Amino acid sequence: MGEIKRFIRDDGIIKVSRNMKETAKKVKIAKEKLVKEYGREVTIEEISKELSITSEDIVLSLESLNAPEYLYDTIHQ
Amino acid sequence: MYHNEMKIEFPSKSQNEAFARVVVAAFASQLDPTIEELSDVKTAVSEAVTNAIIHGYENSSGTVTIKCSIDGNKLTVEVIDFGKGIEDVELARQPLYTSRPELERSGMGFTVMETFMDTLEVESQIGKGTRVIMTKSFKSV
Amino acid sequence: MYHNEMKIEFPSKSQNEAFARVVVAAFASQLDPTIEELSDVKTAVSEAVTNAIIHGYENSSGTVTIKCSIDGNKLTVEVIDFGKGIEDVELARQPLYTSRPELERSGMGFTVMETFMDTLEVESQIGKGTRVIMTKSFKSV
Ligand SMILES: Nc1ncnc2c1ncn2[C@@H]1O[C@H](COP(=O)(O)OP(=O)(O)O)[C@@H](O)[C@H]1O
Ligand SMILES: Nc1ncnc2c1ncn2[C@@H]1O[C@H](COP(=O)(O)OP(=O)(O)O)[C@@H](O)[C@H]1O
Ligand SMILES: [Mg+2]
Ligand SMILES: [Mg+2]
Repeated sequence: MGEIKRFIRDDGIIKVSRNMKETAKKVKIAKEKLVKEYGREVTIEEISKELSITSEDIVLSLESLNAPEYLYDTIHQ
Repeated sequence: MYHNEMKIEFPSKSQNEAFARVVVAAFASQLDPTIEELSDVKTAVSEAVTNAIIHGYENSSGTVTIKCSIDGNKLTVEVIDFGKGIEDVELARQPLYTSRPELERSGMGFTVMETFMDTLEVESQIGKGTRVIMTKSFKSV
Repeated sequence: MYHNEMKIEFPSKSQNEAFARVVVAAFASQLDPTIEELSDVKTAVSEAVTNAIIHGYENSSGTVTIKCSIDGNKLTVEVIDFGKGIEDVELARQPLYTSRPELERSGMGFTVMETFMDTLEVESQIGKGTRVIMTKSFKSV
Protein backbone atom coordinates (compact mmCIF):
# COMPACT_ATOMS: atom_id res chain seq x y z
CA MET A 1 0.00 0.00 0.00
CA GLY A 2 2.68 2.47 1.07
CA GLU A 3 4.56 1.79 -2.11
CA ILE A 4 1.55 2.29 -4.30
CA LYS A 5 0.83 5.58 -2.56
CA ARG A 6 4.38 6.74 -3.05
CA PHE A 7 4.23 5.77 -6.69
CA ILE A 8 1.04 7.74 -7.18
CA ARG A 9 2.53 10.77 -5.38
CA ASP A 10 5.71 10.68 -7.43
CA ASP A 11 3.58 10.71 -10.53
CA GLY A 12 1.90 13.86 -9.28
CA ILE A 13 -1.55 12.51 -9.95
CA ILE A 14 -3.01 13.01 -6.50
CA LYS A 15 -6.34 14.70 -7.04
CA VAL A 16 -7.00 17.90 -5.18
CA SER A 17 -10.44 16.59 -4.26
CA ARG A 18 -8.94 13.73 -2.25
CA ASN A 19 -6.20 15.86 -0.71
CA MET A 20 -8.74 18.52 0.33
CA LYS A 21 -10.75 15.95 2.24
CA GLU A 22 -7.63 14.88 4.12
CA THR A 23 -6.89 18.53 4.91
CA ALA A 24 -10.45 19.03 6.10
CA LYS A 25 -10.07 16.08 8.49
CA LYS A 26 -6.87 17.58 9.88
CA VAL A 27 -8.68 20.90 10.31
CA LYS A 28 -11.50 19.25 12.29
CA ILE A 29 -9.02 17.41 14.53
CA ALA A 30 -6.92 20.53 15.14
CA LYS A 31 -10.05 22.50 15.92
CA GLU A 32 -11.23 20.00 18.57
CA LYS A 33 -7.77 19.97 20.12
CA LEU A 34 -7.54 23.78 20.32
CA VAL A 35 -11.08 24.14 21.64
CA LYS A 36 -10.18 21.76 24.50
CA GLU A 37 -6.91 23.58 25.11
CA TYR A 38 -8.37 27.10 25.18
CA GLY A 39 -11.79 26.23 26.55
CA ARG A 40 -13.51 28.39 23.90
CA GLU A 41 -14.25 28.53 20.18
CA VAL A 42 -11.20 29.03 18.00
CA THR A 43 -10.77 31.11 14.87
CA ILE A 44 -9.68 30.07 11.40
CA GLU A 45 -6.44 32.00 11.95
CA GLU A 46 -5.62 29.96 15.06
CA ILE A 47 -6.21 26.71 13.17
CA SER A 48 -4.15 28.08 10.29
CA LYS A 49 -1.19 28.71 12.64
CA GLU A 50 -1.54 25.29 14.27
CA LEU A 51 -1.47 23.44 10.93
CA SER A 52 0.64 25.87 8.86
CA ILE A 53 -2.10 25.91 6.21
CA THR A 54 -3.42 29.26 4.90
CA SER A 55 -6.93 30.36 5.95
CA GLU A 56 -7.93 30.27 2.28
CA ASP A 57 -6.90 26.64 1.92
CA ILE A 58 -8.77 25.79 5.11
CA VAL A 59 -11.90 27.39 3.64
CA LEU A 60 -11.47 25.42 0.41
CA SER A 61 -10.91 22.15 2.24
CA LEU A 62 -14.02 22.57 4.40
CA GLU A 63 -16.10 22.95 1.24
CA SER A 64 -14.84 19.60 0.01
CA LEU A 65 -16.69 17.94 2.93
CA ASN A 66 -19.88 19.90 2.35
CA ALA A 67 -20.68 19.35 -1.28
CA PRO A 68 -18.11 17.38 -3.21
CA GLU A 69 -20.75 16.63 -5.82
CA TYR A 70 -20.86 20.30 -6.76
CA LEU A 71 -17.36 21.60 -6.39
CA TYR A 72 -15.51 18.65 -7.83
CA ASP A 73 -16.05 16.34 -10.71
CA THR A 74 -18.87 18.38 -12.19
CA ILE A 75 -17.78 17.63 -15.70
CA HIS A 76 -16.78 14.03 -15.08
CA GLN A 77 -20.16 12.93 -13.77
CA MET B 1 -11.64 51.31 10.10
CA TYR B 2 -10.66 48.39 7.89
CA HIS B 3 -12.55 48.25 4.59
CA ASN B 4 -12.46 45.77 1.74
CA GLU B 5 -14.90 44.73 -0.96
CA MET B 6 -15.40 42.46 -3.93
CA LYS B 7 -17.95 41.69 -6.59
CA ILE B 8 -18.46 38.43 -8.44
CA GLU B 9 -20.66 37.42 -11.35
CA PHE B 10 -21.46 33.94 -12.61
CA PRO B 11 -24.14 32.20 -14.66
CA SER B 12 -27.16 30.75 -12.86
CA LYS B 13 -26.00 27.13 -12.91
CA SER B 14 -26.62 24.98 -9.86
CA GLN B 15 -22.97 23.93 -9.65
CA ASN B 16 -22.02 27.57 -9.07
CA GLU B 17 -23.81 27.57 -5.75
CA ALA B 18 -20.90 25.78 -4.05
CA PHE B 19 -18.46 28.07 -5.83
CA ALA B 20 -20.31 31.18 -4.59
CA ARG B 21 -20.29 29.83 -1.06
CA VAL B 22 -16.51 29.27 -1.07
CA VAL B 23 -15.83 32.71 -2.56
CA VAL B 24 -17.85 34.48 0.12
CA ALA B 25 -16.31 32.29 2.85
CA ALA B 26 -12.79 33.00 1.57
CA PHE B 27 -13.54 36.72 1.56
CA ALA B 28 -15.07 36.56 5.04
CA SER B 29 -12.04 34.69 6.37
CA GLN B 30 -10.26 38.09 6.54
CA LEU B 31 -12.43 38.74 9.60
CA ASP B 32 -10.84 35.76 11.33
CA PRO B 33 -14.14 33.99 12.02
CA THR B 34 -14.70 30.69 13.76
CA ILE B 35 -15.63 27.70 11.60
CA GLU B 36 -19.20 27.98 12.93
CA GLU B 37 -19.51 31.65 11.96
CA LEU B 38 -18.19 30.84 8.52
CA SER B 39 -20.57 27.95 8.15
CA ASP B 40 -23.51 30.26 9.05
CA VAL B 41 -22.51 32.65 6.28
CA LYS B 42 -22.13 29.82 3.79
CA THR B 43 -25.57 28.44 4.61
CA ALA B 44 -27.19 31.87 4.13
CA VAL B 45 -25.35 32.45 0.84
CA SER B 46 -26.43 29.02 -0.43
CA GLU B 47 -30.08 29.80 0.24
CA ALA B 48 -29.91 33.19 -1.47
CA VAL B 49 -28.04 31.89 -4.52
CA THR B 50 -30.35 28.87 -4.85
CA ASN B 51 -33.33 31.23 -4.78
CA ALA B 52 -31.80 33.40 -7.51
CA ILE B 53 -31.22 30.33 -9.68
CA ILE B 54 -34.45 28.42 -9.17
CA HIS B 55 -36.97 31.22 -8.48
CA GLY B 56 -35.36 34.32 -10.02
CA TYR B 57 -34.31 32.67 -13.28
CA GLU B 58 -36.48 29.55 -12.96
CA ASN B 59 -33.45 27.52 -14.08
CA SER B 60 -33.11 29.43 -17.34
CA SER B 61 -29.84 31.25 -17.93
CA GLY B 62 -29.08 34.53 -16.25
CA THR B 63 -26.33 36.18 -14.25
CA VAL B 64 -26.07 36.09 -10.48
CA THR B 65 -24.05 38.90 -8.88
CA ILE B 66 -22.68 38.86 -5.34
CA LYS B 67 -21.26 41.98 -3.74
CA CYS B 68 -19.44 41.65 -0.44
CA SER B 69 -17.93 44.28 1.77
CA ILE B 70 -16.16 44.36 5.09
CA ASP B 71 -16.31 47.40 7.35
CA GLY B 72 -14.55 46.91 10.64
CA ASN B 73 -15.85 43.54 11.88
CA LYS B 74 -19.07 43.67 9.82
CA LEU B 75 -19.63 41.65 6.67
CA THR B 76 -22.29 42.69 4.14
CA VAL B 77 -23.33 40.24 1.42
CA GLU B 78 -25.67 41.21 -1.43
CA VAL B 79 -27.03 38.52 -3.74
CA ILE B 80 -28.57 40.03 -6.86
CA ASP B 81 -30.48 38.57 -9.79
CA PHE B 82 -32.21 40.21 -12.75
CA GLY B 83 -34.93 37.59 -12.89
CA LYS B 84 -38.67 37.56 -12.39
CA GLY B 85 -38.85 39.33 -9.03
CA ILE B 86 -41.12 38.75 -6.03
CA GLU B 87 -44.69 40.10 -6.00
CA ASP B 88 -45.20 40.15 -2.24
CA VAL B 89 -41.92 40.20 -0.33
CA GLU B 90 -43.61 40.11 3.07
CA LEU B 91 -45.49 36.94 2.14
CA ALA B 92 -42.38 35.36 0.58
CA ARG B 93 -40.43 35.91 3.82
CA GLN B 94 -43.01 34.02 5.94
CA PRO B 95 -41.64 30.76 7.33
CA LEU B 96 -42.85 27.76 5.29
CA TYR B 97 -44.16 29.93 2.42
CA THR B 98 -43.09 28.63 -0.97
CA SER B 99 -44.49 29.45 -4.39
CA ARG B 100 -43.28 26.14 -5.74
CA PRO B 101 -44.34 23.32 -3.42
CA GLU B 102 -43.90 20.90 -6.34
CA LEU B 103 -40.11 21.35 -6.06
CA GLU B 104 -40.16 20.04 -2.50
CA ARG B 105 -38.44 23.15 -1.28
CA SER B 106 -39.01 23.80 2.38
CA GLY B 107 -40.14 27.41 2.20
CA MET B 108 -37.53 28.10 4.89
CA GLY B 109 -34.86 29.86 2.79
CA PHE B 110 -35.50 33.40 4.01
CA THR B 111 -35.99 32.14 7.57
CA VAL B 112 -32.60 30.42 7.42
CA MET B 113 -30.95 33.62 6.11
CA GLU B 114 -32.56 35.61 8.94
CA THR B 115 -31.48 33.07 11.55
CA PHE B 116 -27.88 32.69 10.43
CA MET B 117 -27.18 36.36 9.71
CA ASP B 118 -27.75 39.45 11.87
CA THR B 119 -29.90 41.38 9.38
CA LEU B 120 -31.76 40.61 6.15
CA GLU B 121 -33.28 43.02 3.65
CA VAL B 122 -35.07 41.98 0.46
CA GLU B 123 -35.68 44.41 -2.39
CA SER B 124 -37.55 43.13 -5.41
CA GLN B 125 -39.36 44.38 -8.48
CA ILE B 126 -41.50 42.22 -10.75
CA GLY B 127 -39.67 41.64 -14.04
CA LYS B 128 -36.58 43.48 -12.80
CA GLY B 129 -35.11 41.13 -10.23
CA THR B 130 -34.29 40.69 -6.58
CA ARG B 131 -31.59 41.94 -4.24
CA VAL B 132 -31.03 40.22 -0.90
CA ILE B 133 -28.82 42.17 1.53
CA MET B 134 -27.48 40.36 4.59
CA THR B 135 -25.08 41.52 7.28
CA LYS B 136 -23.24 39.78 10.07
CA SER B 137 -20.80 41.11 12.63
CA PHE B 138 -18.01 38.83 13.77
CA LYS B 139 -16.97 38.77 17.36
CA SER B 140 -13.31 38.27 17.82
CA VAL B 141 -12.93 35.42 20.30
CA MET C 1 -18.92 20.69 -24.38
CA TYR C 2 -19.03 21.79 -20.77
CA HIS C 3 -18.84 25.58 -20.33
CA ASN C 4 -18.78 27.77 -17.27
CA GLU C 5 -17.46 31.24 -16.48
CA MET C 6 -17.11 33.85 -13.79
CA LYS C 7 -15.84 37.37 -13.27
CA ILE C 8 -14.53 38.92 -10.09
CA GLU C 9 -13.51 42.47 -9.17
CA PHE C 10 -11.64 43.61 -6.08
CA PRO C 11 -9.52 46.59 -5.01
CA SER C 12 -5.76 46.45 -5.57
CA LYS C 13 -4.83 45.62 -1.98
CA SER C 14 -2.03 43.17 -1.38
CA GLN C 15 -4.20 41.09 0.99
CA ASN C 16 -6.53 40.36 -1.94
CA GLU C 17 -3.84 38.38 -3.71
CA ALA C 18 -4.46 35.31 -1.53
CA PHE C 19 -8.19 35.80 -2.02
CA ALA C 20 -7.84 35.95 -5.82
CA ARG C 21 -5.78 32.78 -5.79
CA VAL C 22 -8.37 30.79 -3.86
CA VAL C 23 -11.25 32.09 -6.02
CA VAL C 24 -9.54 30.88 -9.19
CA ALA C 25 -8.60 27.60 -7.46
CA ALA C 26 -12.21 27.05 -6.35
CA PHE C 27 -13.43 27.73 -9.89
CA ALA C 28 -10.77 25.49 -11.47
CA SER C 29 -11.60 22.65 -9.08
CA GLN C 30 -14.59 21.88 -11.33
CA LEU C 31 -12.01 20.37 -13.67
CA ASP C 32 -11.01 17.89 -10.95
CA PRO C 33 -7.32 18.89 -11.15
CA THR C 34 -4.35 17.26 -9.53
CA ILE C 35 -2.59 19.06 -6.68
CA GLU C 36 0.19 19.99 -9.03
CA GLU C 37 -2.08 21.40 -11.73
CA LEU C 38 -3.98 23.52 -9.22
CA SER C 39 -0.80 24.75 -7.59
CA ASP C 40 0.53 25.79 -11.03
CA VAL C 41 -2.59 27.86 -11.67
CA LYS C 42 -2.45 29.47 -8.22
CA THR C 43 1.21 30.44 -8.72
CA ALA C 44 0.50 32.01 -12.12
CA VAL C 45 -2.51 33.93 -10.78
CA SER C 46 -0.42 35.25 -7.87
CA GLU C 47 2.20 36.62 -10.23
CA ALA C 48 -0.36 38.30 -12.49
CA VAL C 49 -2.33 39.83 -9.60
CA THR C 50 0.85 41.03 -7.85
CA ASN C 51 1.93 42.70 -11.10
CA ALA C 52 -1.44 44.46 -11.44
CA ILE C 53 -1.17 45.75 -7.86
CA ILE C 54 2.47 46.80 -7.70
CA HIS C 55 3.22 47.71 -11.34
CA GLY C 56 -0.20 48.52 -12.82
CA TYR C 57 -1.44 50.62 -9.93
CA GLU C 58 1.92 51.18 -8.24
CA ASN C 59 0.22 50.42 -4.93
CA SER C 60 -2.32 53.23 -5.38
CA SER C 61 -5.98 52.21 -5.41
CA GLY C 62 -7.57 50.68 -8.45
CA THR C 63 -9.71 47.70 -9.42
CA VAL C 64 -8.35 44.32 -10.47
CA THR C 65 -10.67 42.16 -12.56
CA ILE C 66 -10.29 38.44 -13.12
CA LYS C 67 -12.31 36.60 -15.74
CA CYS C 68 -12.22 32.82 -15.82
CA SER C 69 -13.82 30.39 -18.17
CA ILE C 70 -13.87 26.66 -18.64
CA ASP C 71 -14.42 25.06 -22.03
CA GLY C 72 -14.18 21.31 -21.94
CA ASN C 73 -11.00 20.64 -20.00
CA LYS C 74 -9.45 24.04 -20.76
CA LEU C 75 -9.23 26.85 -18.23
CA THR C 76 -8.77 30.45 -19.37
CA VAL C 77 -7.80 33.10 -16.81
CA GLU C 78 -7.65 36.82 -17.64
CA VAL C 79 -6.17 39.26 -15.12
CA ILE C 80 -7.02 42.85 -16.01
CA ASP C 81 -5.99 46.20 -14.57
CA PHE C 82 -6.70 49.77 -15.68
CA GLY C 83 -3.34 51.04 -14.51
CA LYS C 84 -0.28 52.52 -16.15
CA GLY C 85 0.29 49.91 -18.85
CA ILE C 86 3.50 48.44 -20.25
CA GLU C 87 5.53 50.36 -22.83
CA ASP C 88 7.43 47.42 -24.32
CA VAL C 89 5.66 44.12 -23.69
CA GLU C 90 8.34 42.06 -25.42
CA LEU C 91 11.02 43.53 -23.15
CA ALA C 92 8.83 43.13 -20.05
CA ARG C 93 8.38 39.42 -20.82
CA GLN C 94 12.15 38.75 -20.94
CA PRO C 95 13.34 36.56 -18.07
CA LEU C 96 14.97 38.64 -15.32
CA TYR C 97 13.72 41.95 -16.76
CA THR C 98 12.21 44.20 -14.08
CA SER C 99 11.48 47.92 -14.23
CA ARG C 100 11.74 48.16 -10.47
CA PRO C 101 14.94 46.48 -9.27
CA GLU C 102 14.72 48.56 -6.08
CA LEU C 103 11.75 46.39 -4.98
CA GLU C 104 13.89 43.28 -5.08
CA ARG C 105 11.47 41.66 -7.46
CA SER C 106 12.92 38.82 -9.42
CA GLY C 107 11.87 39.87 -12.91
CA MET C 108 10.60 36.31 -13.34
CA GLY C 109 6.83 36.90 -13.06
CA PHE C 110 5.99 36.50 -16.75
CA THR C 111 8.43 33.60 -17.06
CA VAL C 112 6.67 31.84 -14.18
CA MET C 113 3.26 32.41 -15.82
CA GLU C 114 4.60 31.02 -19.11
CA THR C 115 6.12 27.99 -17.40
CA PHE C 116 3.15 27.05 -15.26
CA MET C 117 0.44 27.66 -17.83
CA ASP C 118 0.12 26.38 -21.43
CA THR C 119 -0.23 29.79 -23.10
CA LEU C 120 0.28 33.42 -22.10
CA GLU C 121 -0.79 36.56 -23.95
CA VAL C 122 -0.16 40.09 -22.72
CA GLU C 123 -2.09 43.06 -24.09
CA SER C 124 -1.20 46.48 -22.75
CA GLN C 125 -1.68 50.17 -23.54
CA ILE C 126 0.15 52.98 -21.80
CA GLY C 127 -2.24 54.82 -19.46
CA LYS C 128 -5.06 52.35 -20.20
CA GLY C 129 -3.94 49.17 -18.47
CA THR C 130 -2.90 45.59 -18.98
CA ARG C 131 -4.67 42.32 -19.73
CA VAL C 132 -2.88 39.02 -19.14
CA ILE C 133 -4.58 35.99 -20.71
CA MET C 134 -3.45 32.53 -19.66
CA THR C 135 -4.80 29.11 -20.57
CA LYS C 136 -4.17 25.63 -19.26
CA SER C 137 -5.70 22.31 -20.25
CA PHE C 138 -6.21 19.79 -17.50
CA LYS C 139 -5.53 16.18 -18.23
CA SER C 140 -8.06 13.88 -16.71
CA VAL C 141 -6.25 11.04 -15.01
N1 LIG D 1 -34.55 35.54 -6.06
C1 LIG D 1 -35.87 35.30 -6.10
N2 LIG D 1 -36.60 35.58 -7.20
C2 LIG D 1 -37.93 35.35 -7.27
N3 LIG D 1 -38.63 34.82 -6.24
C3 LIG D 1 -37.96 34.52 -5.11
C4 LIG D 1 -36.57 34.73 -4.97
N4 LIG D 1 -36.20 34.33 -3.74
C5 LIG D 1 -37.32 33.90 -3.13
N5 LIG D 1 -38.39 34.00 -3.95
C6 LIG D 1 -39.79 33.66 -3.61
O1 LIG D 1 -39.90 33.55 -2.20
C7 LIG D 1 -40.40 32.26 -1.83
C8 LIG D 1 -39.80 31.83 -0.50
O2 LIG D 1 -38.40 31.61 -0.61
P1 LIG D 1 -37.69 30.63 0.41
O3 LIG D 1 -38.01 31.07 1.79
O4 LIG D 1 -36.27 30.50 0.04
O5 LIG D 1 -38.45 29.25 0.17
P2 LIG D 1 -38.33 28.22 -1.05
O6 LIG D 1 -37.11 28.57 -1.86
O7 LIG D 1 -38.21 26.90 -0.36
O8 LIG D 1 -39.56 28.36 -1.88
C9 LIG D 1 -40.04 31.38 -2.99
O9 LIG D 1 -40.91 30.25 -3.08
C10 LIG D 1 -40.23 32.33 -4.18
O10 LIG D 1 -41.59 32.45 -4.53
N1 LIG E 1 0.12 44.80 -14.85
C1 LIG E 1 1.25 45.50 -15.18
N2 LIG E 1 1.20 46.84 -15.35
C2 LIG E 1 2.31 47.54 -15.67
N3 LIG E 1 3.53 46.98 -15.84
C3 LIG E 1 3.65 45.65 -15.68
C4 LIG E 1 2.53 44.85 -15.35
N4 LIG E 1 2.94 43.56 -15.26
C5 LIG E 1 4.25 43.58 -15.53
N5 LIG E 1 4.70 44.82 -15.80
C6 LIG E 1 6.08 45.21 -16.18
O1 LIG E 1 6.76 44.04 -16.60
C7 LIG E 1 7.95 43.87 -15.82
C8 LIG E 1 8.26 42.40 -15.66
O2 LIG E 1 7.26 41.77 -14.87
P1 LIG E 1 7.64 40.46 -14.08
O3 LIG E 1 8.19 39.46 -15.05
O4 LIG E 1 6.46 40.03 -13.28
O5 LIG E 1 8.83 40.92 -13.13
P2 LIG E 1 8.77 41.79 -11.79
O6 LIG E 1 7.35 41.89 -11.33
O7 LIG E 1 9.62 41.03 -10.84
O8 LIG E 1 9.33 43.14 -12.14
C9 LIG E 1 7.70 44.61 -14.54
O9 LIG E 1 8.89 45.02 -13.91
C10 LIG E 1 6.86 45.80 -15.02
O10 LIG E 1 7.68 46.81 -15.57
MG1 LIG F 1 -35.26 29.01 -1.10
MG1 LIG G 1 6.02 40.33 -11.21
